[in-house]
Amino acid sequence: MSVLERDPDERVQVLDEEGRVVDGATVPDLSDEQLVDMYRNMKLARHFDQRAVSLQRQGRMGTYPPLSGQEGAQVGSAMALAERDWIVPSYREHAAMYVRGLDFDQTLRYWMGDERGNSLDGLNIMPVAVPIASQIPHAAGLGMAIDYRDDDAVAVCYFGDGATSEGDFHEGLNFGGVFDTPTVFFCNNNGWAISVPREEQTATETLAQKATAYGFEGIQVDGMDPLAVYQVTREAVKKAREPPVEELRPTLIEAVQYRFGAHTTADDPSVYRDEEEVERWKQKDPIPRLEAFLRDRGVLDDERVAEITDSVEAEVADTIEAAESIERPSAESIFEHVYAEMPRRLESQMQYLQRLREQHDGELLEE
Amino acid sequence: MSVLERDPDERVQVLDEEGRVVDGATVPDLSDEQLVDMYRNMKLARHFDQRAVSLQRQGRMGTYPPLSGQEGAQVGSAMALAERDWIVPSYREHAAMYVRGLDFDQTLRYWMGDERGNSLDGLNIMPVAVPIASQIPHAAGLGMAIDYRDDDAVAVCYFGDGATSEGDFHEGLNFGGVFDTPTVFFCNNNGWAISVPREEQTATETLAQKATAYGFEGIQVDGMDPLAVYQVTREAVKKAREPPVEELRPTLIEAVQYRFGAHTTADDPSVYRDEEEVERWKQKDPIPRLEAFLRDRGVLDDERVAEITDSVEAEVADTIEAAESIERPSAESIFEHVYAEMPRRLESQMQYLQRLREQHDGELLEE
Amino acid sequence: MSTTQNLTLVQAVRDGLKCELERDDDVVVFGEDVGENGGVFRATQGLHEEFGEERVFDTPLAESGIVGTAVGMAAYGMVPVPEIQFSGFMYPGFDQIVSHAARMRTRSRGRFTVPMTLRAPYGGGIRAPEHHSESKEAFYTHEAGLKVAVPSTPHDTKGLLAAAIRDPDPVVFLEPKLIYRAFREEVPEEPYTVELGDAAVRREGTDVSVFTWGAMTRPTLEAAENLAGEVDAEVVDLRTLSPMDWDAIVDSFRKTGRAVVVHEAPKTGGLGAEIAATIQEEALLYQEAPVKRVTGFDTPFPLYALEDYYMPEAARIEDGIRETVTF
Amino acid sequence: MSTTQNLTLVQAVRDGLKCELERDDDVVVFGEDVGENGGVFRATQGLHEEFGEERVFDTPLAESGIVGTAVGMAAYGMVPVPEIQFSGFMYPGFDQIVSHAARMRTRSRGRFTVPMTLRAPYGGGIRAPEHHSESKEAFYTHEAGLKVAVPSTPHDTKGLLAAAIRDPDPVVFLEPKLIYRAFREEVPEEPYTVELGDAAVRREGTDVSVFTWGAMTRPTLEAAENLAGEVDAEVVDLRTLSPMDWDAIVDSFRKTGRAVVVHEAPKTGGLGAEIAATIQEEALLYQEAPVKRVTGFDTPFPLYALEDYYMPEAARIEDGIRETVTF
Ligand SMILES: Cc1ncc(C[n+]2csc(CCOP(=O)(O)OP(=O)(O)O)c2C)c(N)n1
Ligand SMILES: Cc1ncc(C[n+]2csc(CCOP(=O)(O)OP(=O)(O)O)c2C)c(N)n1
Ligand SMILES: [Mg+2]
Ligand SMILES: [Mg+2]
Repeated sequence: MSVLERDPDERVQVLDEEGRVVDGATVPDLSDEQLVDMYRNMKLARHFDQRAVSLQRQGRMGTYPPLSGQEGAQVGSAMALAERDWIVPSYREHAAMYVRGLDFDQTLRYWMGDERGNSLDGLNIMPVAVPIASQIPHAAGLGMAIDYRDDDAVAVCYFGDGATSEGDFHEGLNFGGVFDTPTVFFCNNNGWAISVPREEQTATETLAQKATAYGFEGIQVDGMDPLAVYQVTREAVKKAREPPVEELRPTLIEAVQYRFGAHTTADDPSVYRDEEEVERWKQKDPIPRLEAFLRDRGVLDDERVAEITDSVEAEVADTIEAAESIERPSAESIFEHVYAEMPRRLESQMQYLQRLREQHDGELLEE
Repeated sequence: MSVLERDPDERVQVLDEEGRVVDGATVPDLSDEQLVDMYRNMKLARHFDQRAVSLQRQGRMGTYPPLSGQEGAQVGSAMALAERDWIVPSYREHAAMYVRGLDFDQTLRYWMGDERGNSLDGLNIMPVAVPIASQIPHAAGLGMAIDYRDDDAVAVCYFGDGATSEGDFHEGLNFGGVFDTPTVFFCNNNGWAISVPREEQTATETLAQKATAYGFEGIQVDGMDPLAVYQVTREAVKKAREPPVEELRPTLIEAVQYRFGAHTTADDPSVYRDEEEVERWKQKDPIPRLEAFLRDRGVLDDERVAEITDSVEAEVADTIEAAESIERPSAESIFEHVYAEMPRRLESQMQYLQRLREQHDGELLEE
Repeated sequence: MSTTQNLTLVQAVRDGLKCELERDDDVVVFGEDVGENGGVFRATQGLHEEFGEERVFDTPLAESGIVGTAVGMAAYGMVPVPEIQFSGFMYPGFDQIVSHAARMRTRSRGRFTVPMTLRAPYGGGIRAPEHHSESKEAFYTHEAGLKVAVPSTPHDTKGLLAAAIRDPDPVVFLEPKLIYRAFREEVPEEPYTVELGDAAVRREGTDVSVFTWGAMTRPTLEAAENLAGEVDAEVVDLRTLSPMDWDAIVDSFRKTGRAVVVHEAPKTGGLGAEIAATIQEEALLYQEAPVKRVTGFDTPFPLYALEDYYMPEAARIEDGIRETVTF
Repeated sequence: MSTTQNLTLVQAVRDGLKCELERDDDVVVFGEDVGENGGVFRATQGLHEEFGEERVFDTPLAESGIVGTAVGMAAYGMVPVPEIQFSGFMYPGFDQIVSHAARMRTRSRGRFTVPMTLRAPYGGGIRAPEHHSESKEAFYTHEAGLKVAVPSTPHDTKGLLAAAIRDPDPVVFLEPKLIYRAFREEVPEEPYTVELGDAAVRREGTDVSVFTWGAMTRPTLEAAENLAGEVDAEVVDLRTLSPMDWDAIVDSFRKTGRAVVVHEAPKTGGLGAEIAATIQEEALLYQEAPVKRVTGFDTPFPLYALEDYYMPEAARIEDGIRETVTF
């Protein structure tokens, strides 16, 4: 029986808070190597996140949306995809994007205010979408195109709990249902949309039950259990590729989780939530959970963990170094890529800016 | 037990297609006079509708959206409201608006291209809303205001099956749930949105089940059974006023019905649907159904029916006479009511138009 | 010589779509009622039958969904040609248009593009209900990353539409529904393009330049003809509103020194303002009279009993031209 | 004399809201994160505590729902003051703004009105992510039925906001977030209004009129000061963009015969175009140089590494003024 065939109110879990396999759960069929990879990806994401926040604090980067606490959902889901599959992220999916091939220096570059961090050449990743929920119809459209081309890919779309209140959530999922697209709608329910708690977004008990409005399945999963997330996503992706008779391809996955930190570096969560609540959720931290499971399985020990920690720190240090050593984008690049061919008026605006900068000895407009 | 407490898939019905009370159904507690009123309102709406279509054909009116087939849902629901309640219509609710106090000459005036038909002075009716689903958030907002003022009113919002695909449907119902507003969301599912059938709007089995996404009740009713519609609406209104513990005030009612005619007079339904389908639905015509019931009850006979037919025809004739004898709106009225006070630039535009018309001997711009 | 057909403007839309559907398998046409019904104006009539459900299909009633899925399809390499049933209903999809279609190329430095053509019937004059008579082209011309075209003849319609569909950038293609069936013209059966960004001089003249587009082209030409003898007016049909053919505008103005802009849209912030501003910027020393704007008023488009007062008509345009040449 | 407080612009927003909440029970403030959190810029800080959940509350994350419910509340007689978190996120609610808020009065011949004030932080310069730096005031000034105001000082902020809230028509109130905390000013504790539709001459001058608003007022004044001695520039802060104070604009121009418009928004179709068009319409015979537009470029607002190139700054404005007076 597919894990998807559950009561949507019943949350899928593989590991409990101590990292023990819960009764009746099946551990997904992953090699030790893959499991260690999963662990390393989460560690890397966590460390990257902490360093990114401090770069922002030091004025070396602009506003940044941290992901700590959400590594399990991002890594677990992204690892369940095949090479040919697509992801359609919001602005917080740094770890999912990393798993899908985007180096963190690109992520930093983007949050340092350089569009080149978002160019994603050769990767099956859509660019960061800032307007909440607006990427959801894109994912349905990708699915329609995949279908049209008779390709075998699946598109996984990430969004938050707050996003479920937007019209685009509704229209995107409804198109998914009507056109029966190979799409997985993956909701990172981290309990908060900036300061508004999940309970004030909608009067429903779960977000998963919203799938009822589109004629396909919805399922809740423990989003801080990377194995459960992996399993649920893998089955949703499988169903999207080869739907059972009389069933629609799409799935709405609600991955229940928590962001440990601020919404973005511009936010102060102490205004709207208790430290006690944060502590409670830290008990579910996906990283020690998977670590305990892997230690128990004999795949990790102190030495291996230390090795991973070191390699993760080195990788992030390199990443930051790489991001900060890239030359600034040129002033001209404001005018590039607005259209395939630069219209004459734009060209003359570009020349005006060049002239201005020359007249002012290049001094003008430099910070 | 409230009729609302049913499986949402089970459609509420009081009268069968022959106008006999179905097993287990309770006839709502309406006086004979009220029942005859209900019958007369539907007859009047039907006759008005037929005359309006022919006015359009004769070039005496612009595009008009007919309602034939939908009288049961409109009259049944509107009669279930108290004086203080509000309705928030789309563009097809002529009969519901009539029941709530708007004379048909105003409706004609509006469709003859004169905004004054939409001014609704003194009535608890919001103006005709043309952009699909856009009136749904208004109804939630009305409900929030009613709540804020501690008033006892309920707002009933009408929209079609097609409207359920719009983002505004989702956002409006979600606000209704979150703010627990005294709102009844009344979906006139007439099977078609212009040429797109209900099955292609959404992959769900019912529209009523979409209420699951907002945490309140949804219910399907036979929309061509005015007694069932009356009953369901009355209970939804009652629940909105005095919600049982642990229940939310709003209800989504899906009134399953059919439009016998074209979407609007600009539409040709023969392009996209069979005459056979139309005939099938005509068996459910709400008017003969209620007539049979009332004859059976001894409240109507041939003589009384003939009297009603005559009076209905006379009223509609007067209505048309009234609508056509009103003076044309003045050219100046284009500029009035844009703002509370006319800005100077607008005033000078108005004066320019006046000058132009004088210069051209009033000939300019007259058809 | 290639064979031609005698088509109305809306038939030319259909013919343009048909040719592009034939030419490129990646082209898909979709929207509300564009399938079996063939569109509420019959602009897609028969295409569903001819190209099948995969190429020409109905969508749910959801404009943000329509534009948003088009953006997703485009990212995957397809060439979406969605229809919005009336331009007044583009607003529920406005965010997808300005925040995504217009910006995907910039955002991804050219990795993802949106070669979408977003069609919508636009403008007044057909006794339609509220919201069915808008002309808000200025919303789209103010947004970088979008192109905007408005044809005024059947021949241009087919050619501009083909150019729009083949263009690598998103084009908002506004069809003047007042003249959907107003007249016919010989239109080649073969596919062809009319380049985006090229204005057309519809009538040469030396006294005054009149700039217009879409449904206003006909009353403008009528006004120019009525004034012939008295005033020799040049009439320029802009055809593409973004990017605008500034060379054509400024060249014509340098010749005549006087200009009138005619559009249905409200005056304040309409494209007439941009044209006047650019003319005085580039050719003030040639300017012998204020650039006159003959436009709709700064009011909502009225219900149809009053729409004839709202829309510029030949007599009003004549007055505007006369005032400009006698300034 | 009444007592004053030394406030930043964003504190003046808060103070204005507070005074209006106190004055009129029908005023309600709502939006994303405006409740307990006090707004992402702290513009509503403490108001939730002071006025309670019924008067100041959070909504779901849904802009069309926010504006749409405001329209419904207004129809019932309330005075909604919704916030959109950034002006770049007004688009999902665009249909409710232009199709309903702007038109309810016309549509119902005055029966239903929308005395809403729709607040949104706007403009660039704070190193914010994509979509957080827009200035698209021209979308709203092109729509009849809406008013648009942009304050540039704490004093005006409180007064214009009060005027907007008391105004019987919908006002789009755009707050220049670059200067939310840039400086302080003495602001009366008492409620007061600054009339909508009235421009303010910030610096008198005789050589050239410089029209601007919002965050651009400061670099414009700086440019004028830098040029003092060489050029005597008059700086007019328009404050209300719809209805525009045309008398003030034309009067100033008649005096100087030269004008510069400074705005952050893209040039093409920005309000600079309307101002230039109107000036040449009303005062061509006074015009000694082209009306110059010093504006943002016709591109999407770039990510922040390049935003300083995009936004007009004092040196660029100086160049524009100098070119205009030496034309
Ligand atoms: C359309 C839109 N409205 C508002 C915002 C401002 N905003 C950015 S993130 C956010 C909260 C999002 O919450 P959620 O969807 O739960 O995602 P999370 O950040 O928690 O992952 C808001 C309101 C936005 N980016 N887009
Ligand atoms: C936002 C918007 N999009 C498109 C239209 C054009 N249109 C008018 S009615 C209609 C179909 C509506 O179907 P439904 O909601 O089922 O209502 P019905 O007319 O059947 O009562 C469409 C597409 C519109 N009025 N508004
Ligand atoms: Mg969240
Ligand atoms: Mg319908």
